[in-house]
Amino acid sequence: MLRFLVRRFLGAMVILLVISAVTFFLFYAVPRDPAMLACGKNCTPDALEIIRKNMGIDEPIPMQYWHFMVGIFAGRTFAQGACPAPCFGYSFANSEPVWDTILDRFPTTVSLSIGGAVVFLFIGLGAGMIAAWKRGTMADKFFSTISLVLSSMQIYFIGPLVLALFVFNLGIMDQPKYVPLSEDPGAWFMGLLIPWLVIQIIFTANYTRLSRSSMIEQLAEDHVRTARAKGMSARFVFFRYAWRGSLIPIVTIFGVDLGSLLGGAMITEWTFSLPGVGQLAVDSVQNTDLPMVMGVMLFSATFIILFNVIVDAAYAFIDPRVRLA
Amino acid sequence: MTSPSQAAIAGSPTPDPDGVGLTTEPAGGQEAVKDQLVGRSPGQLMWMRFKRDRTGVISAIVVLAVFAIAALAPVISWLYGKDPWTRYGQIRPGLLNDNAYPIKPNGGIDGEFWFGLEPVLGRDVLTQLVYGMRTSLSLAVVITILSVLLAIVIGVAGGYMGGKTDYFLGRLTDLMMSFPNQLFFVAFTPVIAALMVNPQDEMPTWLRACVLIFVMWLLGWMTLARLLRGQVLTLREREFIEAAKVAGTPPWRIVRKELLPNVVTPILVQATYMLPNFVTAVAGLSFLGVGMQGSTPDWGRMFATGAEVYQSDITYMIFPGVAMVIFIVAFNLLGDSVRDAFDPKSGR
Amino acid sequence: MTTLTQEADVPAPRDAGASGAFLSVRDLYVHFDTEGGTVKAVDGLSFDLERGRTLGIVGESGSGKSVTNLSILGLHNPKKTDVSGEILLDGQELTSAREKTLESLRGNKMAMIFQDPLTALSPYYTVGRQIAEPYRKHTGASKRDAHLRAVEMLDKVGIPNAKLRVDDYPHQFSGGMRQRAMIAMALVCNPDLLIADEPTTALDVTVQAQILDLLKDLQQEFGSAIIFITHDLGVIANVADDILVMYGGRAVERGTVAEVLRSPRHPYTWGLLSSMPRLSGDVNEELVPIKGTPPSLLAPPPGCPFHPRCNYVDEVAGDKSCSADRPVLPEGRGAACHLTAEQKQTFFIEQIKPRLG
Amino acid sequence: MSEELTLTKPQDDVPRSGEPLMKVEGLTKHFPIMGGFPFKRQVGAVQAVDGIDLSVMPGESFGLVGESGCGKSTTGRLLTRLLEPTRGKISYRGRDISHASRKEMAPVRSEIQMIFQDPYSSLNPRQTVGSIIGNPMEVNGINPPGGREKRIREMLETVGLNPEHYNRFPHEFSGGQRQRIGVARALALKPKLIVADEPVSALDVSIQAQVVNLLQQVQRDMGIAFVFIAHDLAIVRHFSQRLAVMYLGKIVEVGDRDSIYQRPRHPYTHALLSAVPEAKLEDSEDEQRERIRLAGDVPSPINPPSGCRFRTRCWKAQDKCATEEPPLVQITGNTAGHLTACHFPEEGSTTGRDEEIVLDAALKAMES
Amino acid sequence: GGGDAGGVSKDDAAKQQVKYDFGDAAASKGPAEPIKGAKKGGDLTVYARDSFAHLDPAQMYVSDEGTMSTLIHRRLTTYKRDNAGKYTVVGDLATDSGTASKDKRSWKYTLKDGVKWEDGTPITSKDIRHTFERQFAPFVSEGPVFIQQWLAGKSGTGYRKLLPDGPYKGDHLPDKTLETPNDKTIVFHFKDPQPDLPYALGMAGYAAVQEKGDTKEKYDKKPVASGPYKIESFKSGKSMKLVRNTEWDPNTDSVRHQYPDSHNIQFGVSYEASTKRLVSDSAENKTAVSYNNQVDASSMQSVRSDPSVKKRSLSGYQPYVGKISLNMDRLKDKRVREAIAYALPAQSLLQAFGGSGGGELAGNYLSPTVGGHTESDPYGKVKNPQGDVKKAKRILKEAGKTGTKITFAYQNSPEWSDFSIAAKDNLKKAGFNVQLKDIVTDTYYDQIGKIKNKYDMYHSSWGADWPSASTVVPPTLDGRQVQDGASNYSHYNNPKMNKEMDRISKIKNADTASKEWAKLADKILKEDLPDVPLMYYKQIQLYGSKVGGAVMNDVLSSIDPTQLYIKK
Ligand SMILES: Nc1ncnc2c1ncn2[C@@H]1O[C@H](COP(=O)(O)OP(=O)(O)OP(=O)(O)O)[C@@H](O)[C@H]1O
Ligand SMILES: Nc1ncnc2c1ncn2[C@@H]1O[C@H](COP(=O)(O)OP(=O)(O)OP(=O)(O)O)[C@@H](O)[C@H]1O
Ligand SMILES: [Mg+2]
Ligand SMILES: [Mg+2]
Repeated sequence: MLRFLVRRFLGAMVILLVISAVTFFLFYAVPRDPAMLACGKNCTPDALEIIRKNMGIDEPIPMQYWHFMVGIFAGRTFAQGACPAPCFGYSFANSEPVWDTILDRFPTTVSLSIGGAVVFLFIGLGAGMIAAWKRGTMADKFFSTISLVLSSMQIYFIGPLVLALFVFNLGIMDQPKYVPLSEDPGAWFMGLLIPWLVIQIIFTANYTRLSRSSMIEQLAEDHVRTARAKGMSARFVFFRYAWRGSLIPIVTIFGVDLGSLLGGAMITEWTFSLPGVGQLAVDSVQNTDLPMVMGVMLFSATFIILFNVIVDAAYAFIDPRVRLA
Repeated sequence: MTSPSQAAIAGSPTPDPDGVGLTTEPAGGQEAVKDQLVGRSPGQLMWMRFKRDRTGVISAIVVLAVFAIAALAPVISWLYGKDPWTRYGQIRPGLLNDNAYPIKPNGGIDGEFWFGLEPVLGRDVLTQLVYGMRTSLSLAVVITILSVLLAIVIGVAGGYMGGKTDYFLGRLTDLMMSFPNQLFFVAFTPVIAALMVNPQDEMPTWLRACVLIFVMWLLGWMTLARLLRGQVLTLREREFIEAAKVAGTPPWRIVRKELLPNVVTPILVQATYMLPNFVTAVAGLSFLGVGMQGSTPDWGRMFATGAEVYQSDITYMIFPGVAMVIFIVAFNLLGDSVRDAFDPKSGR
Repeated sequence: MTTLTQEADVPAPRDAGASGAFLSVRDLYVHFDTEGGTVKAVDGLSFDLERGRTLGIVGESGSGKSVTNLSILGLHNPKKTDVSGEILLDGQELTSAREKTLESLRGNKMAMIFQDPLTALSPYYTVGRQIAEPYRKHTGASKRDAHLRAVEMLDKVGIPNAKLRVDDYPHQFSGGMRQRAMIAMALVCNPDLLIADEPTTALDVTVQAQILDLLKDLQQEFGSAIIFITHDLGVIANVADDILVMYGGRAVERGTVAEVLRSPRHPYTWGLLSSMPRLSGDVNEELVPIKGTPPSLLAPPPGCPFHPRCNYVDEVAGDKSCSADRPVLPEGRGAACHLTAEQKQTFFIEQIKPRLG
Repeated sequence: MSEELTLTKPQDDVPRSGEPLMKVEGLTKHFPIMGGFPFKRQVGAVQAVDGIDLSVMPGESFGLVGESGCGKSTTGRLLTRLLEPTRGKISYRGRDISHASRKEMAPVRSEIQMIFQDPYSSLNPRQTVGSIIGNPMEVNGINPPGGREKRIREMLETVGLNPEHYNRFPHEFSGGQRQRIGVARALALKPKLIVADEPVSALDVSIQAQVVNLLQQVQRDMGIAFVFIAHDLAIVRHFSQRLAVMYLGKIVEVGDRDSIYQRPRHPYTHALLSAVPEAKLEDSEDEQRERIRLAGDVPSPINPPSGCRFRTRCWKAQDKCATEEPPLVQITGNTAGHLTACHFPEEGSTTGRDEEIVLDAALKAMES
Repeated sequence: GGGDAGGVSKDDAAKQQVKYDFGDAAASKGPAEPIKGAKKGGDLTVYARDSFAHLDPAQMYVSDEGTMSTLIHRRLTTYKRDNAGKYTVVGDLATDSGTASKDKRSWKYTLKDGVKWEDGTPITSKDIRHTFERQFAPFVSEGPVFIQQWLAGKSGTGYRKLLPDGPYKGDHLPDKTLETPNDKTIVFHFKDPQPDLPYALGMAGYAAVQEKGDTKEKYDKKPVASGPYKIESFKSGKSMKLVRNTEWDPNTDSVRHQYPDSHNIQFGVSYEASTKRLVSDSAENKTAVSYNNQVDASSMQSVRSDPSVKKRSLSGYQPYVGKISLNMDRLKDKRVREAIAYALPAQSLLQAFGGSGGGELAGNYLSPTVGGHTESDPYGKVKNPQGDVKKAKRILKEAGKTGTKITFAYQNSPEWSDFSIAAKDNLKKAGFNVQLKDIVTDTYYDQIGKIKNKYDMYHSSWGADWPSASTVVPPTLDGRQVQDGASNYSHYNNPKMNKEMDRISKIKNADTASKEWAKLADKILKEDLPDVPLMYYKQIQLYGSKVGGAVMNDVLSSIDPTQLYIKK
C-alpha cells in the first residue's frame, strides 16, 4: 500500500510538473504583458519596472518558472510579503495570495460537489439497481427512459429553466447562493438546493444508466449463477455477489466525476453565479491572471489525480484480485 | 476441451450436417443462403441485426435528419426565405419593442418567424438554429474524426508495439487525462487563438473553428486510445496475428490488414458516444464565451444568449435546448443499438 | 439407478414415480427464446438415478447436457426459458416448484460443481466464506460453526493448510485447488444429489485424476447420487456406474458403463468410441471420425437427429425412415435407433469392435 | 539433444535423411517480470523454457507433451521464431535462425508453419477464407502457376472443404472446419515443418478424429515434419513417432513412441501415463495399469525447484535430487534415443505395482 | 425608442446640469440631515459584479470603488446631496470646501475637530500631507493624477519627477508646493490657477491615508478607515463585509449616515444575476441592493414592464458618452471617417443596451449631465439612428476608398458584441472591408489605449470627473495628451484646437467656460470628426423592498450607499 502510494505520488508529481510547465509556457506565448495590464493609466517605465519586479516577471521565463516551482515547495517572498509554501504567488489582478484565494473558494465547490455527489450517487445507484432487478418490466422501462432523457440534458439548458420556473415564476425557492455551512446550515442548504438539484438531475440519470447496465452484466456472470446454485436467495445474490462486481465501473466513473467536480464545476458555478473554484478559474483566465490560472490548474489536476489514486485504491478494496504493489 | 463460447451464441451460424456444404444463417433463410457462395461479413451481419432493432432505426433516422437539416441549412433558409444574419428586428420596425425584445408573445413566434426572433439583434431563430447546428455539428464531426484517428495511432501503436513505446504512450495518455479539460479549454482556446492570428486582424471563422477543433482534439482522444490499446493488446494475443507473423507478414501489414479491421467495431461504437459529447462540450465552451464569435451562428452560443434573456424571453432557449436533447437522446440510443448490433450478448 | 431390462427395444410404459428412483426426469423439454428463433436445447429427455450411483452423461458440445442439469436446479431464467416435463427429486416435483422451495433445495439437497472454477467462484469473497454461506443458510449454523465447517471441508478435499487457506481468495488458489474448493462448497451440506458439469475439463490429466478419485471417494463417504457430465468417455469409464449418451438435445443411448462401453448400440456411440485414440490401442489403426458436424438446435434435423451423420441410414429396414420418424429410447438399457437389435449386434461386432482393439 | 537420437523403428516410409530438419540446443526462454520500486525494472523471470535440446527429422512427427504451463507452447513458438530465444541455438537445415530478423527469416518463413489451438481466434474474423489462406502467399510472394486463387481452392479441397467457400467468412464455419482452414493456411506455403500447438484440444471429441486424420494424411502425403504439441497422451501416441515429455521448462524424457509408452523411466512420465483415463473397463483382459496420484500442481516457473524440478512431487526424491540436476541421458536398459533425466529412474513398465503411489493428501486420508 | 417607461427625461438631465456650488462651513457641519423613517440596524446585502481591485484610495479611480469608498474613506471635500436633489461641494474632513487665493493658485483647508481614524487616533494635516506625497510613489499607478499634475505643473506622467520615491525615502514636497503650518491646516500651492480643486479633492482617489498605518503596497488590502464603516473582511472576488466604525463621529460629517449594522458585499454577481435576484425580491433579496450593478440590457424588459419592480427602481443618466473613436493615425481621410459616421447604426447600440432604459441617442460629445450640453446633431445620428448606409457608400465611393479594410475593436461584452455585428453589417454594406476584433473586457482599455495600436476604430466612453466640460474635452481631445494609456483614444491632435483649449481653461467664469467648451467640441466634431458619438448612457438600478433611503447619487452615478437603511 505504501509502495503504491509512493509510486503514485511520484507519478502525480511528474504529471503536475508537465501540466504546470505547459500552462506556464503557453501562457507566456501570448503577446500580452500582465505588468502592462496591472500598470494602469498612469504608467511610467519605472512603475512598470517595479510592477514587473513585484510580479516576479522581470526574469527570463524559464527562471520565472523555476522560481515558481521552488516557491510551491519552499515558499517565496514577494513585494506583497512572505508567501509560505505552498506558494503559488500573488494574483496579478488583485494581489491576493493565490493559495488563500483558492482555499477560500474551495468550500463552495466542495459543498456543491459533495452535496450533489452524495445524492446522485445513492439515488442513481438505487434507481439503476431497481431497474436491473426489475429488468424488462414497466418500472425498468420507465427508469431507463427517464434517465436517458435526463442524462442528455445540459446544465446550461436546465439550469436556467429550473431557475426560471422555481425562482422567478413560482417564487418558491431562492436564488442559489453560497453561505458557509458553519455560519448557517439552513441557509447553506437552501442556497445550494437548486444547483444540487440540477447537478443531480443530470448525474443521477447517468448513474442510473451505468449502474443498471453493470448490474445486468454482473448478473450474467458465472459466479453469480454459482451462488444461486448454492441456494442463496435471489436478493442475497443480487445485493452481495452481483452488486460488488458492478461497483468497479461505477467507482471509476464516480472518481472521474468527483475529481473534476471538486476541481471546479465551471459551467454549474457559472450558471448559478456561485463563487467557487470553477468561477475563479474562468475569472482568472479572463483577467490574464497567470498565478491564479496556474494555481487553479494545478489544484484541479491534483484532484483529478488524487481521485484516480483513490479509485485505484478502492479497486483493491472491492476486488481482492487487484493488489496494490 | 472447453467449448468456445462462440459456439453457444444463439443465432450464430450453424454448419449444416453434410460437413462440406455450409449454411450461413440460422433458421429460415437456410435454403436460400445455401447456394449463395459469397459469405456475409461480420459487418453485414451487424447491419442485419441493426435493421431489426426498431429503436436503433428510429434514432438513426432522427440523427440522420439532424445531420440532414444541418447540411441543408442553406436550402432550408432559402425555402423559408430568411437568413440567420439579417437583423430583421432592428431593421424592420414593429418587431422589437423599446427594450429590444420581440413584441409578439412567445419570443415573437408568428407565421413569418416560426421560432421567433432573437432579442436585441432581432435575427430569425429558426435559421439561427439550423445554421448553428451546422456549425456545431461540423465542429464535432471533425473533432471526432481527428480524435479517432489520433486514438487509433496511439492506441494501436501502444498496444501493438508494447514495451517502452506502450509505457511512454500510456503515461502520455495518463497525463492528458489529468488535465482539467474544461479549464484547459477555457484557458487555452483564447491563448492559442491569440498565437495564431495577427492581433490586429479579426480571427477568421475557419481559424477559430480550427483552434476549437485543435484544443478539443488535444484532450479528446484518450478514452478511445485506452480502449483501443486494450483491444489491440488482446487482439495481439489472438492466434491469427501469430499466424500472420509466422507467415512473415511485415508489422505494418499486420496492423493494417489484421488489427485495424477488428477494431472498427469499438471505434464505431465509441465514436457514436464521442460525437454527442463533443457537441455538448463545444456548446459548453460557447456558453462560457470561448466558442464561435460574431455573426457565425452557433448552437452553443444560443444557450449563452438564452441564459441572458431567459427571464424575459424563455422561448428563445427552448428551441435550441429541446433540439439538443432530442439530438443527444437519439445519438445515445443509436450508440446503444450499434453496440448491441455488434455484440448481441451485451443485451439490455 | 436405471433399471435395466434386457435388450428391450420396445419401451415398457411405466409410471415415473413408481420407479422409486431418487431423481427422475420425465419428458423434459427445455426451449429458449432467442433472436434467431426457439432453441430446442433439450427435447424430450427422461432418465432416473438412484442414491449412491453415478450417472455419466456424455455428448458433444451443445447436446444439452448443461441445460438439462441447470433445469434440475431450476437455474434457468424463467422469462426466456420454457421448461416442461417432470423432474422428481425424492418424490418432489421441481419444474413447477416455487422459487423458495428450490432455494431451500439448492446447495442443500442438490448441489452443482461447475466446469470452470475460476469464473464460477466469486472473486470478491474468500473461499471459506463462499463455502460457509450455503451451510449457514441451510443449517442455520452460526458464523463460527460455518467457518469451522469450511475448514473441515477444505481439509477433506485435500487443501493443505486448510486453516490458513480458508481465508484466501479464489485467485490465490491454483486450478486444481479451486476445483477442490468448488467440490467442498457443493458437498458442505451433504447433498443427496451432486451434479458435476465437466468438473475436470479445464484441468491437467494428473490433476484430473486426483479430482476423479476424490469424487469417487467422497461419494462413498457421503453416499450421494452423482450426475457427471463430460465429453470424455475415458473419464466416464472411470467414475460412472451408468451412462446416458446425449445427442442434439436427446438421449440416444443408455445403460451401465460396462454395457455401453462393451456393447454400444447406437451409431453415435460407435462413432464416439472409434474416433477416440487409446493409450493401448493400435497406433497404426486409423481413427474413424464421425462425419459432418453437430446439428443446429434451432432447426434440428427431423426424425433421428443423428441421421445426417449416420453411416447406417440406408440399412434401416421396413417403413421406418431415419429422416422422418423419431426413434424412441426405451426405458432401461437401450438406444434410440431404428436399426434392429440384430443389425446393431452385427454391425458392432463386425465393423466397430475390431477397430477398438 | 545429441546425435545419438535416431528413430528406432521408422513407422512409415517417409523419406528421411540423416540430417535433422530442425535442431535445437540449449533453448531457453525467460520472460522478464517487471516490478520493483520506485522504478520498474526486471525483478525476475518466468523460466518458461529452460535449456532444452531436441531435433526434428524431415518428415517425422515429433510429439511434445506435458502439463499445462510446462512450456510446450513457448517451445513451439520459439521453433517458429514467433519468440526470440533468450539463449540457445535453433538451426533449421543447418542454418542458425536463433536470432534471425524478420528479413533474414524470409527465405525459411514459408517452410516453417504453425497450426494453432483455438480455431476461433486463429482466423481473422474480418477476412474471407480466400484471403486468410492467400495472405501468407501474398506476403511471401508465392505465385503458383494458375494463380493464387486456384491454389487456394486446391488447398480447400485438400483439407476437405468445399472450394466454393472461398468467399465465406470464418464465423460461418464450425470449429472443425475452421481448424481445416487453419491447416489449409499452413499448407498453402508448402512447408517442410509444421508446429501444431494442441490443434485438436479445442474440438469436440467427434470432430477431433477428423482433424487428426487430416493432419496425419497431410504428414504422410506431403512428407511434412510435425512438431505436435498436446496434453492428450493418447492423441500424441497416435500421431507421433517420437516424443518428448516436458516438465516445468525442461525435457525430462524423450524417446520413440514405444519406449515412452511402454517402458517409461522417468517417474513423471509414469505419473502422467497413469493419470490418463481410459475408456476401457478395468477388469478387461489387459493387465492392471498402475495408479499414481501426484499431489498438487506444477510449481511456478518463476521460482523452480533446485536440482531436479520434479523432486517436489516425486515419491523417489532424495537429497541428491535437490542439489544436482539430472542430465538427460540414455539410461542403461533403454533403447537408443530414449533419454531420461532422472537420478533414480523407475523400472520400465506401466503395469500396476504392488503398492499404489498416492501422494495426494486427501485421497490418502480417505482411502486409508 | 417608443414607450418610455422608466427612462429619464430631459428634465432630469437639466436638473443635473446645474453647476455644483461650493458649500460653506455651515453646509459642511455635521451631522447629516436625518432621513425620515430611517432606523439603525439590519444587515444590508450588496451585489457587485466586479470585485474591488483596490482599497487604497490612491489607486482608486473606477466608479464602483469610488462608491464603496464613501463608506470607509473620507476626503478633504465631498459632494452633498440635499433632499431636493441639489448637490453642493462641502468640506468633509475639512471645515469647508476650501479657501482660495485670488489667483486660485493657493488653496487652504482646515481640518474639523474630532475626526479620527478607526484606531481612534485623530486625523492630522500630517496624514493629509502624506496622502498627497504618496501619490507620487511608483507603486501608485491607478488613481487620478489631476492634483499631482497641478502640483508639479506638468502634464502627462512628468509629475512623478517631483517626488520620484514618494515620501518613503525621506524626501518630501517642499513647503512652496504643499504646506502644513500646523496639525489642522494644509495649503496647496499650484503653478497655474486651479479653480476646480474642491471638485478634484472630492474624488475617492484623494481620500486620506493614515501615515502611521501606511503599509505601501499592502495598504491596498487593508486600508485604515475613516468613514462610518470599516472593513471586517475582504475576500477578493468573493465577498467583503463592512461594519460600523465606532470611531466615526456623526457630528463631524454632514453627508454620511450609519444606519445598517453592516454592508455585506458579494462579488461576482453579474448584472443579469443581480437584476434577477432583485427583481425576484425573495427572502434575503428584500434587504439587498447593488451600489453599481445596473439592470442589464436583457432584463430591461422585465423590469420596465412590471410595475411592482419598477417601483423599486431608480434611474438616471450616467456621465458617459458612448462613441466610436476613429484612429486618426490610420484613418487620415476625413471622408472615410465621415462614411463610417454615417453608416454606424446608433439604434443597434441603444438596443444592445436594452433600449431607452439603457441610454439615449447622442448627437455630440457632451452628455446632458455636463454643463454646456446642446442638442446639435451634425451627422444625423439622432435623426437617423439606423445609419445612413447609402450616404456613407456614396461618400466612400467619392473618396475612392471603397473596399478599405478597417479593423473594429470591441470589448467582448454581450452589448458590444451585439453592436459589432450590426456595425459590421452596415459598414460592409457601405463598402468597407470590416475586421472585427474582440478584446477581453478587462484589458480592453489598455489595448486601445496604446498609441501604436493597429485598430482603425474602437468604442470608448468617457465620463466627466466632475460636471464640467473641462474634464471632458481636454482629456479626450487635447493632442498633447496623446500617450499610452491616455484617454485621447483617437489620437486627435489639432494645434489650432489645442490652443483653443488652453484659452478656455483659463476662463474663470464657469458658465462662460461651459458654453465655450461646447462650441469647441461641436467644432471639432464637425471639422475633424475624431470620434463618432452614439449614445449617452443611462442606467436603472434596483433595490429590495425592505431597503430604504435609496437615492441615485449622480456624482457617484450609483445608489448612494451612505443613505441606505433597512426598513423594519
Ligand atoms: N440461455 C440460453 N439461451 C439460448 N440458448 C441456450 C442457452 N443456454 C444454452 N443454450 C443452447 O442450448 C444448447 C445446449 O447447451 P448446453 O450448454 O446444454 O450444451 P452442453 O451439452 O453442456 O455443451 P458443452 O459440452 O459445450 O458444455 C446449445 O446449443 C446452447 O447454445
Ligand atoms: N508472453 C509471456 N510472458 C510471460 N510469461 C509467459 C508468456 N508466455 C508464457 N508464459 C509463461 O510461461 C510458462 C509456459 O507457458 P506455455 O504457454 O509455454 O505453457 P504450455 O505448456 O503451452 O501450457 P498449456 O498447456 O496451458 O498451453 C507459463 O508459466 C506461462 O505463464
Ligand atoms: Mg456444458
Ligand atoms: Mg499451450
